[in-house]
Amino acid sequence: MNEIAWNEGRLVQSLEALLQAADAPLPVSRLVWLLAPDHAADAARVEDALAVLAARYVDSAAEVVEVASGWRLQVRATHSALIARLWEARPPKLSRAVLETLAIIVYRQPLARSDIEAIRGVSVSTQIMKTLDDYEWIKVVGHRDVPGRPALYATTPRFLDDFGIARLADLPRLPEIKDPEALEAAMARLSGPEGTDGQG
Amino acid sequence: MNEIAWNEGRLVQSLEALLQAADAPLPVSRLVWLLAPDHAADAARVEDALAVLAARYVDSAAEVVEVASGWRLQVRATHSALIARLWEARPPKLSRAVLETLAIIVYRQPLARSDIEAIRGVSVSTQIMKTLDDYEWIKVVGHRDVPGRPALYATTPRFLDDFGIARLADLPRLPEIKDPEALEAAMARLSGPEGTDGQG
Amino acid sequence: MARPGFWRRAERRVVDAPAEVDSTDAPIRVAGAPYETLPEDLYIPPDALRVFLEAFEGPLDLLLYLIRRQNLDILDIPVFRITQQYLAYIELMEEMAIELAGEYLLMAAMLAEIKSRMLLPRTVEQDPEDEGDPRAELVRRLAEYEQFKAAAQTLDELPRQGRDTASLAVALPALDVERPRPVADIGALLGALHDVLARAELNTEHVIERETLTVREHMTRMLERLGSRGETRFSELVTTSEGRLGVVVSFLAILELAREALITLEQERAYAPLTLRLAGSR
Repeated sequence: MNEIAWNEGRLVQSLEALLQAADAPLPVSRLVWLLAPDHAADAARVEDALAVLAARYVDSAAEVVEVASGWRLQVRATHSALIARLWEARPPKLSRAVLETLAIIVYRQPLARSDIEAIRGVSVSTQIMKTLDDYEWIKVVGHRDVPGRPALYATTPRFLDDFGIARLADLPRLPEIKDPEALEAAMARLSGPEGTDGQG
Repeated sequence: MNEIAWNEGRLVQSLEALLQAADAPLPVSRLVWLLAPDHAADAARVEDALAVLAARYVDSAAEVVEVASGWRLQVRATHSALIARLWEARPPKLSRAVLETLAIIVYRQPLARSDIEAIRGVSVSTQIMKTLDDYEWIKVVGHRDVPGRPALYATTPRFLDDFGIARLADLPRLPEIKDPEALEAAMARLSGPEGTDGQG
Repeated sequence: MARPGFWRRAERRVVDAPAEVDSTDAPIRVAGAPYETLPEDLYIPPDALRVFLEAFEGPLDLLLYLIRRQNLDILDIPVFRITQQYLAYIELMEEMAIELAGEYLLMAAMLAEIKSRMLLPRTVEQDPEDEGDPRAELVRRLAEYEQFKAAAQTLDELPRQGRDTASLAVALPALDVERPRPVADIGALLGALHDVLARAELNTEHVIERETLTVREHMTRMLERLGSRGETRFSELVTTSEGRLGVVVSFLAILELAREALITLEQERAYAPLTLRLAGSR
């Protein structure tokens, strides 16, 4: 075995050890720093080694993924039912209210609680905001400069991590309100003469 | 590929997923039970599959080992210097959610996760309980005899040590906590010169 | 009409969701028959209506349901009919003295206004620019809400760490360094509890009872001891070294454990020793 290949193999195994031991995603810059004493590794080499490692995990129960705050190893979703049996308590299901509020924050951030209420048509309870805050999925990023200085919310890197995505742009797009022209036509029809309303 | 080999492969991967996710060693009997819904696996088959898995991990940073209380995956000792660098960091900060959950367990122990949720008014994530368990501040002391047999949590001696309290009874009473002034007085009493708590 | 697949999928789910509501038969009969012609003897349990209402996230959600139930497009809403149906629900709920959230009443008022304006003959000289049709604003809000309702479902379907994927918990080799532990600040802990108590008092009557910590501590200790043995005698759990107060506290702890169904108490005959057993351990 030549030395380069041997070094490469060692680097991949060191990376694997770090990802196995870490309890949070590790960014490439941190990996480079952690490996420095043993490996002359720069970001490019680490990224190459991560690709090798990911390929090696193809047949494993775990997978190497990149999320917002770095790289991590995770047990594949195909095993979720099995893993759930390990834990006594299943993770609590998110209520529709929590999910809708989160979705609005995701796609409209930064925004105030009153903006969320305007879209949902109901008041947003402190509980809902606290739940999202508990998961560390949202944070206050500022205050709107109006009386009362309401807090403006946005999503956190942790939200991206937990939903397994690297950046907001990777999220499915917000479904469009069909084509705007159809909406406008509908609006125009509505403000036109009555009778189009097929009342029953 | 014949069906037996395929089933064998699935069994090995399921085992791998369990060992990857479990935070404590798993005895063969528990593995058999956990796998039961998907695999007709008895102890002998599970042990065979464990051997296959161990062989597969020969080139990995981790190894499949059997310890007194069962089987687990463990990062090889050759990587210990590297892993140690991971922890050379600032002490982690406790989130508000973790502190609130811990405080409720302290004052209402023994209690189930659903009890904590009822008091906090929000769902308590598995992450929070795992954090408290990781620090060895809480432990499961029993199960409530209702459907689902939820685990009952209580604080540990380690919790008292880390927070510098001799016994739970030294903590301020609930009415004192509700009143900010009384709370301050109680805190001063707690951190006061030792030996002042001469009462049994 | 050509639509992106995503939208169509979401739409179908929107129709599916309230199907659960359909299975509670009573409220649907109300919707099927206009409220005005409701037979006198038709009894709808108020509870069923309450369940029906709880299935919705708010007035927009209820309106969307009424529209989707009839396989209509939001852009084609027969506002008059939907308004009537919505108002019928609200009136019925008020009749049944079901407390309605303010938002439902606000929407009812808005719909009532739309209805009355539509009944009025249009004056020819009315300037169409002078005020927008309130129906247009309603359609815009419904379309926007439906967007996010679909987005929420899509979010929920993404694999989530902790629910679908799991973090690895591989054991570590013996390390020279100990992991730094968080700073254990008793002040922060009690401050957090103070906040919880303040919130709990605001929200519900679910207040932590004034129970002494000593009792709770004894409960924990007893469960631990029972955990290692499965069962034990009452006398063995009571430490006489704690004095008379200790015995009383132990006794209170046992009563509390029994009340919370955490242990069972057994006695073979009168005056025989009491045996304590972990609940469900046999």
